[in-house]
Amino acid sequence: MKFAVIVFPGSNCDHDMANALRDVCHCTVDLVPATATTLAGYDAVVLPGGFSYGDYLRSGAIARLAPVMTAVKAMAAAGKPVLGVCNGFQILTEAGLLPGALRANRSSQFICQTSTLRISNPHTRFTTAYAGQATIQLPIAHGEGNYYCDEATLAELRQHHQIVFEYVDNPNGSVANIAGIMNRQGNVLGMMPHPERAVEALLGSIDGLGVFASLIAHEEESHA
Amino acid sequence: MLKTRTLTPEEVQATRIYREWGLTDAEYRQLCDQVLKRLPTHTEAGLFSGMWSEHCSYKNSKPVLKKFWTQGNQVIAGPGEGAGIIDIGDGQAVVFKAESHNHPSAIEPYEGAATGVGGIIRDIFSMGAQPIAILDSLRFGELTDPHTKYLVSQVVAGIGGYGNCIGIPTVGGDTGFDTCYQHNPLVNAMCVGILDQADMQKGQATGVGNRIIYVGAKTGRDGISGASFASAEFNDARESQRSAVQVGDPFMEKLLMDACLEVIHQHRDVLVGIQDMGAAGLVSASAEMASKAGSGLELNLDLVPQRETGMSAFELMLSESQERMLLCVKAGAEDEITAVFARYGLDAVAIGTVTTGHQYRLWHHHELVADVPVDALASDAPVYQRTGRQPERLAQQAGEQFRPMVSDAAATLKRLLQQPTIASKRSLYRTYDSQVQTNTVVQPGSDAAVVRIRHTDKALALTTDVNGRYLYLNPRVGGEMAVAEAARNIVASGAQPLGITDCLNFGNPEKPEQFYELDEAAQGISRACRKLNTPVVSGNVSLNNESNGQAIYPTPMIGMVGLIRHHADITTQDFKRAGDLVYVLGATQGDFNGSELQKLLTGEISGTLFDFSLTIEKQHQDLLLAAIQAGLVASAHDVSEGGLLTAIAESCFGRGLGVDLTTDLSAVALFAESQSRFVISVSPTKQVAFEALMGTAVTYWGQVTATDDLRVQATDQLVQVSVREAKQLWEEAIPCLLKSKD
Amino acid sequence: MYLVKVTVTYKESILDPKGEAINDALQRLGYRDVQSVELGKYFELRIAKSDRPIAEQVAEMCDRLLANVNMETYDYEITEMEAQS
Amino acid sequence: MYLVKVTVTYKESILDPKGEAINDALQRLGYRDVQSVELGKYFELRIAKSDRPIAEQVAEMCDRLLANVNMETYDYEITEMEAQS
Ligand SMILES: Nc1ncnc2c1ncn2[C@@H]1O[C@H](COP(=O)(O)OP(=O)(O)O)[C@@H](O)[C@H]1O
Ligand SMILES: [Mg+2]
Repeated sequence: MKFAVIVFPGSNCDHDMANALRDVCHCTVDLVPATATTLAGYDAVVLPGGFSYGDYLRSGAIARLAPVMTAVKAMAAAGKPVLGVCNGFQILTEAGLLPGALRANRSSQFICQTSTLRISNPHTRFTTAYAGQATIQLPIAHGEGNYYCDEATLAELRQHHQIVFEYVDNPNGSVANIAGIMNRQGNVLGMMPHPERAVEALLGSIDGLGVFASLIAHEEESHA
Repeated sequence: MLKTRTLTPEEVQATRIYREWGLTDAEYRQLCDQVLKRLPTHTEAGLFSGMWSEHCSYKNSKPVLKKFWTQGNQVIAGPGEGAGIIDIGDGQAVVFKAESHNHPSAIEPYEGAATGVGGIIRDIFSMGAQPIAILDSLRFGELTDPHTKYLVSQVVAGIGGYGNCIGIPTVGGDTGFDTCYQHNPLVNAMCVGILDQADMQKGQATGVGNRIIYVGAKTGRDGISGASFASAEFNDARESQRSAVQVGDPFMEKLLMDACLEVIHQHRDVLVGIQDMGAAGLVSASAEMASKAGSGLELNLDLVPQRETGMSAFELMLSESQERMLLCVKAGAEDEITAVFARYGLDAVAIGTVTTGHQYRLWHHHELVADVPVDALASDAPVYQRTGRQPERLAQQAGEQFRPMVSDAAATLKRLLQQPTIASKRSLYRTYDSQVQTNTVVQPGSDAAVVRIRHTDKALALTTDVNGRYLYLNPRVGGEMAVAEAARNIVASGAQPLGITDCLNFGNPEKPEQFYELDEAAQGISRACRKLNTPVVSGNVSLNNESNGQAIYPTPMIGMVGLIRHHADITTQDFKRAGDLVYVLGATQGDFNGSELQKLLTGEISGTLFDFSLTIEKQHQDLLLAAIQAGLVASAHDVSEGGLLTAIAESCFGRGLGVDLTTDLSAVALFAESQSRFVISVSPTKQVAFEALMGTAVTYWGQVTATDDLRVQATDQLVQVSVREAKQLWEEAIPCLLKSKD
Repeated sequence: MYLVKVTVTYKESILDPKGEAINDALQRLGYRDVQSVELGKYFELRIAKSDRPIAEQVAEMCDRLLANVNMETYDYEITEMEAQS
Repeated sequence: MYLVKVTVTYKESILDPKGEAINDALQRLGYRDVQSVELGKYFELRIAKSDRPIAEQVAEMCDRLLANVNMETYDYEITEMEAQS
């Protein structure tokens, strides 16, 4: 499976993501600059964590304008998997590919810790590998991960099972404990926790592997 | 603010304006009579004021620094280069250095701390190394003071703000609180990088005709005379005439770092030298590059990218605008290099040329505004052999140990765990991204941080330590203890100590008592380094940490790096399993002077410092490391502030396990701060081998239990506390103090 | 040339933790009469005159970039300045 | 009750990397007439009436907490509101 990991100026989890996909999950990965205008040839695209353009206005707000985002939107529209992690999630909401917005954490501080997540929807193309696992442990590291959406949007998210991950112990104040959501079509996932930081036992957890394993399994099935 | 009008040489002399920039009358005379043999221009006098400041020239501390032990087979580059370099095998090296940003942080704590981090990162990547970790060593006043609360939250936010954004994990540090730091907080940052030895860079400008390229942020009027400012003592009169604060731009630095590393890796054949612009900005970087190479240099200041209009040559040369680097590249390769930076959206401009001879010449608006011997700027600064005098307080010290009375050791333990110096720092360090780059094996919260070295089975252990109270009671022995404690933390993590960096935070060296402290501490540090085979490879001096005449405790922060041979050796401080056996390595004496318990019970620190033996220290460290490398140790934790009970409690907290222990010590001895000790837990299956290896150095105390009870039967008391309750007190102490309204 | 001052704040229903933290700090300093604090962003833009009505341009910039209308509202004030060249 | 609007911006010679990044983004969106952007902070405070002159109080809060006068300047605007209980 061939992944594009987008490198915005200021992305800093791009290499971590590529390493996880390449070294641990044995996929093909390219780091693609934000100036790219096409993503032809890729099976999936990942928007990694970091501080794109310094996140100097709102996180993700300026990255949304990068040339590559047109191609990302096209991938999403074509039903290809799009995964946004941390800053990537923020960019996806700013770009309108996912509903809602991410505010400053309730504590108004950056939080780096391991969080327990409930798999709210194990039937997505990002989570099938978690079948039978009620909760997982993933690292979070963000200052603006406090998910917000209005009542109507929340009702819709619930109705269409778009809430994918929930915090057990809501660390940042997110509406409905939301840690990750997908679009109605189920091919665009945004999540604040970092699955790519949890793929090696040496570093404390391998619970992040499920996200990538699910994607890879889904891709193989669709080609079978 | 500084005057922008350029004065004539005669006006500079008559108005003695150079004094405002930090030059003394004698230094000015030396400049006129010996260096230039004429009156310096306004710009020239400015250049010398920056370069001859303590910050750049180490004029007061050089004789002291000479005493450091800097040898060792492992050292590739020691003090003098941008950062120290130590061989770690496989053609790789570890590069590290620490830097203080105390004065800027007192004034603007967020930006002061942030730019401190930014500066030390540039030191590391300018050597050709990829930065892999940051540590921060902080000292503040007592947390009951509202301004201190503000400083703490802003400094911590600034460190996280910079490190998190640039994507280098902040993996460790240390944080202490004492009244002496109230008006003079210490903000020291250390950066560690990994270098492929083939990529090693030097800050040099060689080869006549080669070009000097300026890269990064535009120059503004920020931080002008910062170097002389950092070297000056605070007093209320001076507060109002501070020069402008610098604002950090971690986004810019991320681009700068990536671009510079790309040039280093992929354009090695045309890159001659590279250096960051730190204290005393452009003059310091360029003069040092030329002086080191024995070259002359000519710069055209009109070409320097400028953020503001109408900047004078003085301002351009002394600005400390952040996120700037200087490169020397082969003639003709300018376009190749600027093209790399352009891809990152960065300004890169050729502003000068390497020349024959040894003159340093600056052109501004078609006028030659400075023409001085480059060595006079960079390497021939005056050196002062200060004299020391033992402070009165040391001469009059009570020779006896403080003898505390502790009738309820459990209650005392709970109070100690809530002392900010001992309490958990989690609420602070959890605002740091400690995992980005996905190499962090041991995050903050254990003795040392551990970061793996990718594509090998090795890892690095990193720590910062110093206990200023010990140095206050005896600067020499306290200096030894700072190194020893750092090494204990490294060894407890399973690593062989490799070397240290330091930040020498002291008072005004012109005062004999302060100089005495500096000099004694340096000798203590040096002796311990020699004994523990941890050479000093880099460091930084921050003097004049005084406010209104009151100096801080002598506080030489020690940053140490150790090498872990195999991932399997990585060891943490928390007890792992119920049933594991608990041992104490090292002897406990009635050492209470300077202890946390003395502070708690009497509100102050006094008496002579207990002595300790570096020979025993080394023996114990070697023993523990051998046991770890033999796979015999489940957990190891060094004993420091608060003594044994505190260390035992901390080992219980990690996994919420209890202990059931018996000792032939009295309860009060459980709070003594004798050196060279560790609390170790061992699986029962390893008992025989462990005891055979350790011999009489260890004492068996009991077992880890699956209960919530920390139980220690002392000779006179049973000490029993709930682990859950104790942990909660320990974890919530600092957040509570920070939030409380009084 | 126009001088444009834009303020962006959270919508009313949205909790503003930073504002609350500042309120706490003010209380700690003894300003007990402070009832509430909201923290927002302030932009000062200098925009050259053009054919396009300035107010329309500014509102568009706010909608497209300066504010996230899902959670924020904005307000602006435009003053014409002496042209300095 | 008073409604107090405070804006805090950097002093002139201080680098404003955020403002520059936003200006770049606006240029990318095609707003070529934008000459400069400065980003500052905006505070909206509600303060109960008391004996102390309100302007004096607000200036003091700015000096002590809301701005760092070493690098920032501030401006404020005070309006008296109908008392709501
Ligand atoms: N300012 C800080 N930044 C990051 N980590 C910190 C800081 N202060 C303390 N820590 C971490 O907290 C833990 C305990 O620190 P400390 O009490 O200094 O340990 P020790 O006494 O063993 O040296 C360590 O893991 C240390 O790295
Ligand atoms: Mg320790």
